[in-house]
Amino acid sequence: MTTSAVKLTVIVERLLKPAVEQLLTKAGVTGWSVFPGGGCGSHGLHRAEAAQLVREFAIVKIEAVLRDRDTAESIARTLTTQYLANQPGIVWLSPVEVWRAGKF
Amino acid sequence: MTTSAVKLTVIVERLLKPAVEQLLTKAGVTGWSVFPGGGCGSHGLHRAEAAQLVREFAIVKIEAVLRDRDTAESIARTLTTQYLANQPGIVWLSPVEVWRAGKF
Amino acid sequence: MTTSAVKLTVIVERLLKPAVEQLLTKAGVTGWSVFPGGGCGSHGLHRAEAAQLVREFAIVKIEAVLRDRDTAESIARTLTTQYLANQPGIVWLSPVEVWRAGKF
Amino acid sequence: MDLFLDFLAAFGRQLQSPTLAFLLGGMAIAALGSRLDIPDAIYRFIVVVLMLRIGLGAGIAIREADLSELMLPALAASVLGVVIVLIGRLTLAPRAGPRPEDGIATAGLFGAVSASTLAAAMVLMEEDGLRFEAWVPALYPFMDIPALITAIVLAQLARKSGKVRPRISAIIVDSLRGSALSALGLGLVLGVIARPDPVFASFYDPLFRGFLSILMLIMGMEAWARLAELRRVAHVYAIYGLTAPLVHGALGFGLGYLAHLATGFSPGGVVLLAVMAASSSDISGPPTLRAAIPSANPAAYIGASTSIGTPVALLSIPLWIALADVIFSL
Amino acid sequence: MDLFLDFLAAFGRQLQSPTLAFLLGGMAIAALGSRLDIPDAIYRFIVVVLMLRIGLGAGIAIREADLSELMLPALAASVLGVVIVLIGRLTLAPRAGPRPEDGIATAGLFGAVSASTLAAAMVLMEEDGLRFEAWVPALYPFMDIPALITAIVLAQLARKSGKVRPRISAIIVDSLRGSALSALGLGLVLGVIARPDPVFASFYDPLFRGFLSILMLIMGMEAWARLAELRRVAHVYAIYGLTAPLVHGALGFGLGYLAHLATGFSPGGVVLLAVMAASSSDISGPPTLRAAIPSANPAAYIGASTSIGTPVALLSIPLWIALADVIFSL
Amino acid sequence: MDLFLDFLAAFGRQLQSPTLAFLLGGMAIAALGSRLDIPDAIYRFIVVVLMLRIGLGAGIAIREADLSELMLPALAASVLGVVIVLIGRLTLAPRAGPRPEDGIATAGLFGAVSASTLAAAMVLMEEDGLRFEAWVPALYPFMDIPALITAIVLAQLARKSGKVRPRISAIIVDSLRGSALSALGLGLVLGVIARPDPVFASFYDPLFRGFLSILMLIMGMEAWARLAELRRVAHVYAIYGLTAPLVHGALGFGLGYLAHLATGFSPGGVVLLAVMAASSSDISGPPTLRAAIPSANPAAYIGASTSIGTPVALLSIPLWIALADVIFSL
Ligand SMILES: Nc1ncnc2c1ncn2[C@@H]1O[C@H](COP(=O)(O)O)[C@@H](O)[C@H]1O
Ligand SMILES: Nc1ncnc2c1ncn2[C@@H]1O[C@H](COP(=O)(O)O)[C@@H](O)[C@H]1O
Ligand SMILES: Nc1ncnc2c1ncn2[C@@H]1O[C@H](COP(=O)(O)O)[C@@H](O)[C@H]1O
Ligand code: NA
Ligand code: NA
Ligand code: NA
Repeated sequence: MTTSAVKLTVIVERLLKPAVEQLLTKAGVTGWSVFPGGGCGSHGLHRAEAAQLVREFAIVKIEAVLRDRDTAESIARTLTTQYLANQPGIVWLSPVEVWRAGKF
Repeated sequence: MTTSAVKLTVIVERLLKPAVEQLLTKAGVTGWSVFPGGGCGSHGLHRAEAAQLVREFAIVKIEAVLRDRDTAESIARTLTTQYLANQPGIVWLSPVEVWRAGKF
Repeated sequence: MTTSAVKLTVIVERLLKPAVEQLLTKAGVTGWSVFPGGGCGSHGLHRAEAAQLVREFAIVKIEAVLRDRDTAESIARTLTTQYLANQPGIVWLSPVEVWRAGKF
Repeated sequence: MDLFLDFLAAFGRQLQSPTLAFLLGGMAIAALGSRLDIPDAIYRFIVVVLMLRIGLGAGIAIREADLSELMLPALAASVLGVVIVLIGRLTLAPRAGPRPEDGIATAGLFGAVSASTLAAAMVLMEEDGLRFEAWVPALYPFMDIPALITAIVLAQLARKSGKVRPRISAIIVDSLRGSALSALGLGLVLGVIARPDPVFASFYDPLFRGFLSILMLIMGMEAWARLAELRRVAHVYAIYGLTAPLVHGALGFGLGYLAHLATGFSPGGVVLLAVMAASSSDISGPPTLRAAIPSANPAAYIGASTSIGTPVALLSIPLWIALADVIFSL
Repeated sequence: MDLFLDFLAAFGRQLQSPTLAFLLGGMAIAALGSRLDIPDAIYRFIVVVLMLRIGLGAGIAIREADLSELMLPALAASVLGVVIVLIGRLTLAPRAGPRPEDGIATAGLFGAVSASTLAAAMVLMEEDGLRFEAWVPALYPFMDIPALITAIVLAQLARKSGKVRPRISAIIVDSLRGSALSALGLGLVLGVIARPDPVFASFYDPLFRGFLSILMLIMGMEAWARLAELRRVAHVYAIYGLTAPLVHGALGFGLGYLAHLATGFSPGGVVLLAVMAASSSDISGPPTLRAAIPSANPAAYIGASTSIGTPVALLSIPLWIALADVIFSL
Repeated sequence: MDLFLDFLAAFGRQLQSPTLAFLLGGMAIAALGSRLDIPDAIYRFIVVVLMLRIGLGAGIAIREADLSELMLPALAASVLGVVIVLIGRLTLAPRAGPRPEDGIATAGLFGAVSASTLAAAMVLMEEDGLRFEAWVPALYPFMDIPALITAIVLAQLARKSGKVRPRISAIIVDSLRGSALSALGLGLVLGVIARPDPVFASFYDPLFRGFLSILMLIMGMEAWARLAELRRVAHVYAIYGLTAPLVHGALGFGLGYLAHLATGFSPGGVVLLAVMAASSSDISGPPTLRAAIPSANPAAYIGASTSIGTPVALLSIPLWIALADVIFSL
């Protein structure tokens, strides 16, 4: 019934959201979801919900489910080397199983 | 210490949230969480946070942790066949480990 | 390229967020993310987005990616035994793979 | 000829209205790629306040109204709602591609009423000094709900799977439970039975124009954003979106004029009836249709309504006002 | 007898107030299953603006006030906060099931003060022309904090685990840091030391009634939503929620009347003291209790306060106004 | 000597302004650990409304203005934007640690303009009765954009990787597409070509002071929160943040005074020019710099601007007003 796939999770500032979405589109990913949030890391605190002066610096989580692990890895590589070297953000991969594999 | 379980993740429009929650309740699932967001897929773009005219078409993610994989599969099957055939939405399953297994 | 790690997910009321963050900091976790939401469980319904009288009772999800599984387990143990005995909340663990392992 | 020049002059004057300017401004900044956006929480609050304001205003005035006068216009509104959808069934649906539901759902939205267009018309008429019976905005659900139900019934007939009968009462209840109609109804009831005049005068009325200007901005940006989607469906939707508001508005004006002759329905009331007929729903109608006609393609009906129907209906408000100025020689 | 008729007339007149109508309207639409909701961001902003408004108003007026007058009413407020919780300890807690904490926490909330009820009373009194010393709303924390502390201490005594002593200063500091009390305090200080009169007159005061009407709507919807939870706990909570506001309000009125006799405390001040005593906290009290008495069942104390206590306290405001009208023969 | 006493008196009077009191209040409650916060959706809406208000106000007035008068002050604004960054390049950057970008980016923000400071100055001047040409607030982008571009160009020169040439037009377009500048521009255009006077008078203008007071609260809380970050970077940023606004403001005042002598630029205009020069961007400048100079440390430039630069610039507004009172002997 189900097909194995991977979920690529990217947590970045909203400033980088267009760049991430462009990478996903270029790699042929057909869909993703975006969730606003906050967080804490080596670049300090990012508030969730309370007023934050610069909207572009708010945290978003982008989740994309893909069937092809290599594609996911190559997107993650580009992100970590080209964008996240000196900008806040992390990337991880996790195993999932999906229905209607044709959608992914 | 921990018990294996599965997490069923459903991404749908708010319009379908009551239907999903009813399915979960009927299947005896004891709890779930809901996160508002946005996304992109075969049915086009769904904004997160910016004004969107029809609230019922906003994206929500529903996550339910269950111990019984069969229950999760049957919920997912009903969803994908009955609701998501021509409506936006995806479903996936992922492995988790929980504490206090009695809660699930 | 990637390193195995675990993701600890904690769903609690905002009231407990400072306690969870303190536990994470004490355990040496270097970063986490926070997402506001809602949910349903043995303590009843928590709305997402609609006005809710007491802000401290809103649901948040805290996700921390760690390389050391034992640390994650000990945080989860403290949480479930000391805080979540009679307060709403659940905790789960899931496998992930990360890039730039040094960040975690 | 003079009449026509008067009409053009009145039309041109109205087009300068700030309400319409905010709509065009929203389209312009969206077209220019601006990152300006209005938070969703603000948008939802604005809709609630506008609908409460419309309801409260109508309710306060209804206290002293002769409600028997309401009957004929309410009937006219319901007839318009049904007739507009039937026209769409006959004209749009057969030309709108393989699935008739797409055209029927679109006609359903155009038969229904747009809250933002109604509010804009109220502000424009106030600026023009054109008065109407206070209960006219309360005709909204009398046109809106019959239109949606007609579309849903037609869609089920079209599918020929005669088995599932639409539960009309369920659709009515569900419509009335929606955020916008609930707020309108609540305002109406409070206006009639409580004495909300102080809070109406200190809060709801002063915020009306301002919140409407923000809503127009949002409608403009949204209209532009949805244009892309509309390009993916048949041309006929664009043509329908451009022409239907004018045809429907003329129908509404005509029926309203008959009510004027019959029971003295006010010129302002005639204009508001025309505007409601011309307008197409883009906030509360779409989810009702999505739930009841899941096989219809939302890109078609929402695109046609939000991207073209609503801007055209909004920009046609001055037309009906100018027409009234001339016909009722105000 | 005449007095009683006067009282009934005054009471009836007040009940028509739009403020209370919005509360009942909120309960009604929730009961009817409406999907109308107010975004959380708006709700939180409304609470901040209302509390800033109350603080600024008090602060501006305090500049010219004789603060020695404040002492006796402040003492009365604190005594009321403590006594109400003690009464609850003796009456409610023993009847409220196996765990005394549940009853104690409930009594704590009823001893504390509801910001929305206080704001509603201010608007209703303004409509009635009933005046009070400007600093009276600033008595809020003098009643609120002692009540919460008393409940927390009683709960710890009840658990007989005498070891953990409550850090009273920590509770006070934590209470004052909450959003509502912070805003009240900030408004108060700015009112006294800055000259915020223009922004008060152009923004905070005009929005007061309107934002309160929205808050009443929310309180009404929330009261209805929580009723289901209340059904899961003992009946005695419902009985307490129905009667306690009246008993506490009468106590507050009585103590206020003594202060009136002693130092000329104004009739309006007496009413506000009664309202604060009658009211039960539902925004800022619950998290303090949850953190300090984690073993108490929130369904019990929040249900009793939000679902029953607050509506009853709000609907009893006209009672205290009518009582003052009669007793002070205004 | 008398002049100096006049100046001190005027300065002291201005410091009592509620606008500045809300700023200090925000810092105070943040320092005291209050949990009060303003929802992000409200904050974003406030910025849009304030910028629309500034734009509409300028646009409405520009209709009757002689735009040739605008040329010299616009030139002065642009020169100030560039010169301030060059000064920072020479003074701050060499002392600001190993990476010159950090200092250059900081100078870029201080050359750019703060919307909140501009709005606060407008309210303070209105209270003081100091008038200015209505188009002066529209000078904002004439100073803001050249400053950001200068910083970006200097950063690229500093990196000596001469290959990548900054696409200046892309930066201009991207700046203008930001939320704040879009709203300002939209308001300006609507003010000139539509007739938004009624909605300006009923909504945008009355909300101006109130929304500004909330924004000041946010700026104060944010300034306090960012101080911690600033402690992690070199001392020189704190020193720059404290002194640069005064130096830049004096420069702005000087250039404005020359324009006054040359073309009769109003005293109020001179003050606004000084305020824009003194102010440092904290809403729209940072993301432009982050995108264009990714290697610069945001903790340095945002900390210096938000935590120190903006409070100092806000508190220096009374200084420029007092200076104008004395120099133009108003
Ligand atoms: N270990 C982690 N687990 C989960 N989220 C993290 C972790 N580290 C960083 N983040 C998220 O990524 C953002 C940027 O992290 P950083 O680049 O470390 O400043 C933080 O604000 C968090 O939202
Ligand atoms: N591959 C994917 N990964 C993550 N989320 C997805 C994916 N595809 C679709 N979605 C989410 O599901 C929603 C509906 O997708 P669709 O049915 O493809 O229009 C989108 O708006 C996304 O939020
Ligand atoms: N099985 C579950 N799956 C996902 N989330 C859950 C589950 N059970 C509880 N939750 C979340 O945890 C919160 C508290 O749960 P509870 O302690 O059961 O009241 C709920 O409001 C949900 O947000
Ligand atoms: Na219509
Ligand atoms: Na009380
Ligand atoms: Na500057």
